[in-house]
Amino acid sequence: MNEVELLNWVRGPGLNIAIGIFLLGTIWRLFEIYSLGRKKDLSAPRHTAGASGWNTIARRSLAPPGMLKRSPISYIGGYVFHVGLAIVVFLFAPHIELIENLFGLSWPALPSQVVDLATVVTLAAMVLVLVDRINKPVKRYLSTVEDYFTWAVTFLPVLTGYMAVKHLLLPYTTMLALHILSVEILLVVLPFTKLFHVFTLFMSRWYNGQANAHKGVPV
Amino acid sequence: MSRRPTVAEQLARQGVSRRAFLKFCAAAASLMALPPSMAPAIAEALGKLRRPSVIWLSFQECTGCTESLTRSHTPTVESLIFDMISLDYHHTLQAAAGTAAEQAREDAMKEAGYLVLVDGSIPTRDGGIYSTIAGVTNLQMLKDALANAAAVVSIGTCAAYGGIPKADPNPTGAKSVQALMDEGLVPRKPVINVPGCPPIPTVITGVLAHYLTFGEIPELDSLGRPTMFYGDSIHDRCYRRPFYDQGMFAKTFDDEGARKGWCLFELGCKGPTTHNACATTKWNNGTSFPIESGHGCIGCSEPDFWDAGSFYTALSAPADPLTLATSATVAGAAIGVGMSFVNRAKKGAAKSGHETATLKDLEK
Amino acid sequence: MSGLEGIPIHIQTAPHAGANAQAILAELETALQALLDTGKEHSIDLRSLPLLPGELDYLQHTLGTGEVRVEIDALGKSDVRETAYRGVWWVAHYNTLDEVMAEFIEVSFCPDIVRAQRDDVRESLDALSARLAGNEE
Amino acid sequence: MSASLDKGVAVLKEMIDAPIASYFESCVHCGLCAEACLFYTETGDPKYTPIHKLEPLRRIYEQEYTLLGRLAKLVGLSKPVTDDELEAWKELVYNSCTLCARCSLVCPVGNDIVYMVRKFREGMAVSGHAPDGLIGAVTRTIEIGSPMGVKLPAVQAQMKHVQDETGIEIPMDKEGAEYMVMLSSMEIMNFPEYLGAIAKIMKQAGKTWTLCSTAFEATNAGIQIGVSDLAKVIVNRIVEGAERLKVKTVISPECGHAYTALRWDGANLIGRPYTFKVLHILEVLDEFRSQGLLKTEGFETTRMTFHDPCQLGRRGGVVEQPRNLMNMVTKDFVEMDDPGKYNWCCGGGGGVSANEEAEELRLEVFKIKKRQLENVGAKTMVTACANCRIVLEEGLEHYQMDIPVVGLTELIAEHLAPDK
Repeated sequence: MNEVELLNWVRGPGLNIAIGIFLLGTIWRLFEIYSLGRKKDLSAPRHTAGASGWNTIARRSLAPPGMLKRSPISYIGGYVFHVGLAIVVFLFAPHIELIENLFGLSWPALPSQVVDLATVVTLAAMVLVLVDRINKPVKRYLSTVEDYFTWAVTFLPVLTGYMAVKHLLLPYTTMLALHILSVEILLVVLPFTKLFHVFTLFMSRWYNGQANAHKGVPV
Repeated sequence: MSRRPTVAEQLARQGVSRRAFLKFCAAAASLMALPPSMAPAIAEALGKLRRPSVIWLSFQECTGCTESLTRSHTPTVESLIFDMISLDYHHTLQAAAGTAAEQAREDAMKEAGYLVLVDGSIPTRDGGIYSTIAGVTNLQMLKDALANAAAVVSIGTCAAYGGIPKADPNPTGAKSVQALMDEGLVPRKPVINVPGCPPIPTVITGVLAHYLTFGEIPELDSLGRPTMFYGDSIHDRCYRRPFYDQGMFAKTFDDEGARKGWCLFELGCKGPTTHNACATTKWNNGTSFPIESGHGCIGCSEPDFWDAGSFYTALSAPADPLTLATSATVAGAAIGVGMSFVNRAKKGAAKSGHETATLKDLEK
Repeated sequence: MSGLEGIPIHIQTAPHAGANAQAILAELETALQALLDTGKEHSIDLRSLPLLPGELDYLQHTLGTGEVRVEIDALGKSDVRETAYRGVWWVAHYNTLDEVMAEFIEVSFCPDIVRAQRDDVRESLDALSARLAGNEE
Repeated sequence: MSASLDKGVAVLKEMIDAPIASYFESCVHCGLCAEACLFYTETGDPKYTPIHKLEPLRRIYEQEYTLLGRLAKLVGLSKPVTDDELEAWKELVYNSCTLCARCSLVCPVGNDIVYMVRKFREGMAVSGHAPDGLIGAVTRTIEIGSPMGVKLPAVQAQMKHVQDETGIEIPMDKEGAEYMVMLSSMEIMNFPEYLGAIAKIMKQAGKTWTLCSTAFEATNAGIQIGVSDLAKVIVNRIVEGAERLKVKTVISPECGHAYTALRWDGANLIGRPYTFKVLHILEVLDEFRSQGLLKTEGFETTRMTFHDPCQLGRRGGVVEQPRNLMNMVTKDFVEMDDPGKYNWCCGGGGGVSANEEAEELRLEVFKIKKRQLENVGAKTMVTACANCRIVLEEGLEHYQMDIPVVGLTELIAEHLAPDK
C-alpha cells in the first residue's frame, strides 16, 4: 500500500469504520453503564445554596484548596493539555472545515501560529504528565498498560498533525494519512478504555454532586 | 499465416530513409518517456519487430478512450506504429460490420500471441447481459479473446479499475479486467493498466509503442500502471507545487489566489494522490492540463475516483465518513440495550436471591 | 490550435520561475564539458520536463540563435538550430501536419540526424552505381 | 459460620449501580485521591491510594456488568476475584479507610470513592473479610444493644447520677415528647457530661424530651462493618421507639457515623421515609440559638479550635452550626487549615477506632492532626463526635500533647445562663 492508497483508505473506509466503531461503542457503553440504575434516596433532603449535581459538574474543574500545591504537575499539566487539546481540535481551521463538512457547523478559527503554539505546549504538557506518571510513586503504582497506551493514542494525533502541518520527517501525504489514522485509532479505542471518561466524567460529577447536595453539602 | 515483415523492412519498403527512421526512433523514445539515448535501442528493436496482431474490444464504456486516441494530435509516430501493427478488430473504428466484423475477430484469434486492448468495464450481474455485442456478452467475448492472448492492455479507468460503471451503486456489477482475472472469471494474462478518464492519447500510444517495440511488459506499479507514465503524482510534477509548499492556496475559483495561479489543493485538487503524466505530457498537443486551466485534478486515473468524495472537497477533508453512522448507532444501541436487559436480570436475580445477612454470615 | 492562441492568457510565474530552466542550463554546462573531455554526446527531451508556463520561452531566449540552421525533410520537417552556445543544438521534429512531435536540446559537434547515415550512403552508392551501369548499357 | 466468597460477590452484584459503574469508567489513574487521603499523605505508601482500595470491586463490576469484561473473564484475560485477594484487601478497605470522604471531594472526574468503599464493605463482610474488632462491635450491638455492651441498667444508673447532680428529672419513655434524645455508648461510658448538658439545655429552652428504653443507643456498627441487613435491625429499634413514643424529632448525639446512619441511611435501610425528623444535637442547639432559646454567659479565653467530624461536616452538611455555637462561648476561636468540609479526619472514623489491627497505623496518620493543631496553636480542641473525641485524646496522648478535647454540647452547657 502506498501513501496515497493509505490516505484514501484512512479518509474513506477507515474513517467510516472508525466513526462507526466510535458511535457503536459509545452508545453501547453508555447504555451498559447507566442502565444499572440507582436507588432513590428516601431520607429527607437538606437544601443548601450551591449544592447540586450541576454545580459539581462545574466546580470539579477547579482544584480544591491545597490540592494544587500537593500535585502541581497533575493540575497544571492536566489543565494545559486538556485546554490545549480543545484548542487544537476545535479551533484549527482545517478541523473546523472538517466539522463544517460533516455537520454544517462552523465558527471562527484561531490564527495558525496560535494553534501551532498551542500544539507545542500541549505536546510538552503531555510529555510532562507522562514523566510525572512514571516518576510519582502513586501514579506509577496505579498505572497499567492501558494508561500508557491511552497516553500514546492521545499523543500521536497531536504529534502527527503537527508534523504534517510543519512538513517534518515524512511527506505531507504520508503524514496526513498517519495523522488521520492515529485519530481513527483514538476514536476506536475511546469507548473501551479510560478515555471514555470524556463522557462519563460529567455523569460521575453529577451523581456525586447530586448525592451530596441531598445532604446539603456542595462538593 | 505468412511471416509478417519487420518494422524496419516495412519502412524500407515504403521508401523511408535511415535518417527518417532515426528521427522516428527519437520521437518514439520521447513518446515512450525513455531517455533520448535509448533511440538506437529502439531502432534495433524495431528492426527485429514483426507486425503483431491486435484486437481492440470496447465494452461498457463511453467511447471517450477511443475518441481520445483518434483525436490525438500526432497522427504520426503512433499512426506509424499502428500502421505497423495489425488492428484486426476494433468494434467502433473498423469499416467492416456485423458478421464480417465478428469473423475478423475470430480469425485474428486463431493465431496465439496477439495483444488484446480493452476499453470499458465488464458487467457481470445477471450473467453479464447488460452489455453485449452481436449477441455475445462482454464477459464471454473477453474470455474467448484472452484464451490465446499474449497480454492485455486495459485502456481507460473503466477497463483498468471499473471506472464510472463500477461507481456506487454499480447496477450492472461492472468489474475491471484485472478483477475478473483475480476472480477466475477470465483466463489470467499479463495486464497493463492505462487508466485515465480518458487516458492521455500519447500515453496510450506510448505504452503500446513500448510493448510493440520491445515485446515486453514495461515496469508496472502496484496498480498495474507503467511507471514511466504513472510513476509520479500530479502533485510531484505540478508547476504550481511551489505555491503549495509555501502555503499559498486559492480558496475559491475567483479569488486573488485563483487569478494568480496559486495551488488548488483546498479547492479539492487530487493531485497529491493521483498518478498520471498530465503535468508533463499535458493535453491537446502539449498545450496544458487541467490545473494549468485553473481546475484541480479530479484523480481520474485512480481506482474508485468517482466515489472518493467531492471533486471540490480538500483532500484533508474526509470523503463520506458518516455512511456507517446510522447502522453503528443502531447496533450500539442494540448491544447496549441488550446488555442493560442482561445486567438488570442479573442484578434482579442477585436481589431476589438475597439471603438476609446475619451475624453468622460475618465469619467463615 | 490557432484558436487557442487567440485567447489572451496572462501567465503568472511561480515563486521560483526559471528554476527548471536554470537546472537545464547547468546540465548543458556539464554536458559541454563532457563533450570536450570525452566526446560524449548528450540530449535532453524537453517534453519530459514539467516546465512552467513561460520557461520554454525563457530557455529559448537565453540560449539564443547561433550560426547554423538545418531543415530536414523526412517524414515531416525537422528543424535543427545551433544556439548561441556552439555545440548546443535545439532540435525540433515535426510531423507531416507541421505539429511538434518531439523537441530536444542536443549537445554534440553535429547532431546525428544531420549526418547522412551509413546504410543510406551504401544504398545511395548502390543506386548510383546501378544507374551508371544502366547508362553504359 | 457461613460467610463465603459467593455471598460476597452476590451482594456486590446487588450493590453495583450506575454511579459505581460511572465512577470506575471515569477514573484516569491520576492519583489525586491519594493526596487527599491521610493514610497516603502521612505514610507515603501508594497502596493507600483510595481508588486502589476498590480494585477487586472494579474487577467484579467489569466481569459481571460489562460485555468486554465478561468476555475477558471467559477467555481468562481477567482473573476472578479470590478469597485470598479479598483477605489482602481487608487492610485497605477497613484499616486504612475511615470513610472520611476527602477523596470524594477532590476527585477531578467527580468519583464518590467513599460511596464505593461503603458498598464494597458489604461484600467484604459477608465473605468473611471484616476485621474482628468490628465483628465484635456489631455482634454486641445486635445481641446486647450497644457496641460497648452497655445495657439499659447502665443508662438508668447514668440517669440517676445526672438527676442527682443537676436536680433535673431525666424523662424516659415519655410519649408525645417533642424530642427523643439518643446517646452513644461512648457517651454513656466515657462522657456522662453529655446527658447532663442536654438536660440543662432542654430545661432552659423549655422543650419536652425523652429517652427511650428500647432505643437509647444511636451508634450503628452495621453501617461501619458494611452490612445493611444488620444496620437495618439496629436502625429499626430507633424507628420503632420514636414511633411508639410519637416524638417529633430524634436527636442524634455527638457521634458522626450515628448521624449518618440515622439521618441519611436509616430511611433507605427500612425502605420508607421516616414519620419524624432527625437532627444532630448541634443543629438543635443552633436552632435554639437562633430562636433565642439558648442563652449563654461568659467566654472561654483559651485558644480553641473546632474539629469537624467527617460524617457531620463533609458527609452531613452541618458546618455553619458549630461555628455559630463556638462563637457564642469562646473569645479565641481559631480554624485549623482546611476547615469545614475539607477537614482532615481524626483517623478513627468508619470503624477504624474499633479495629485493633488498625491502631498502629491510626496513630501514625494522626500526624496530620498534630500538625494542624501545632499550626494554629490551639490549647483546647472542641469537637462534636464522641468517637473523634476518643481518637483525638489517644492521638494527643501518643504524641504527648497536653491539649484537652471537649464536646461542643458540654461546652455550651457549661456556659448556660442560670435560670431567672
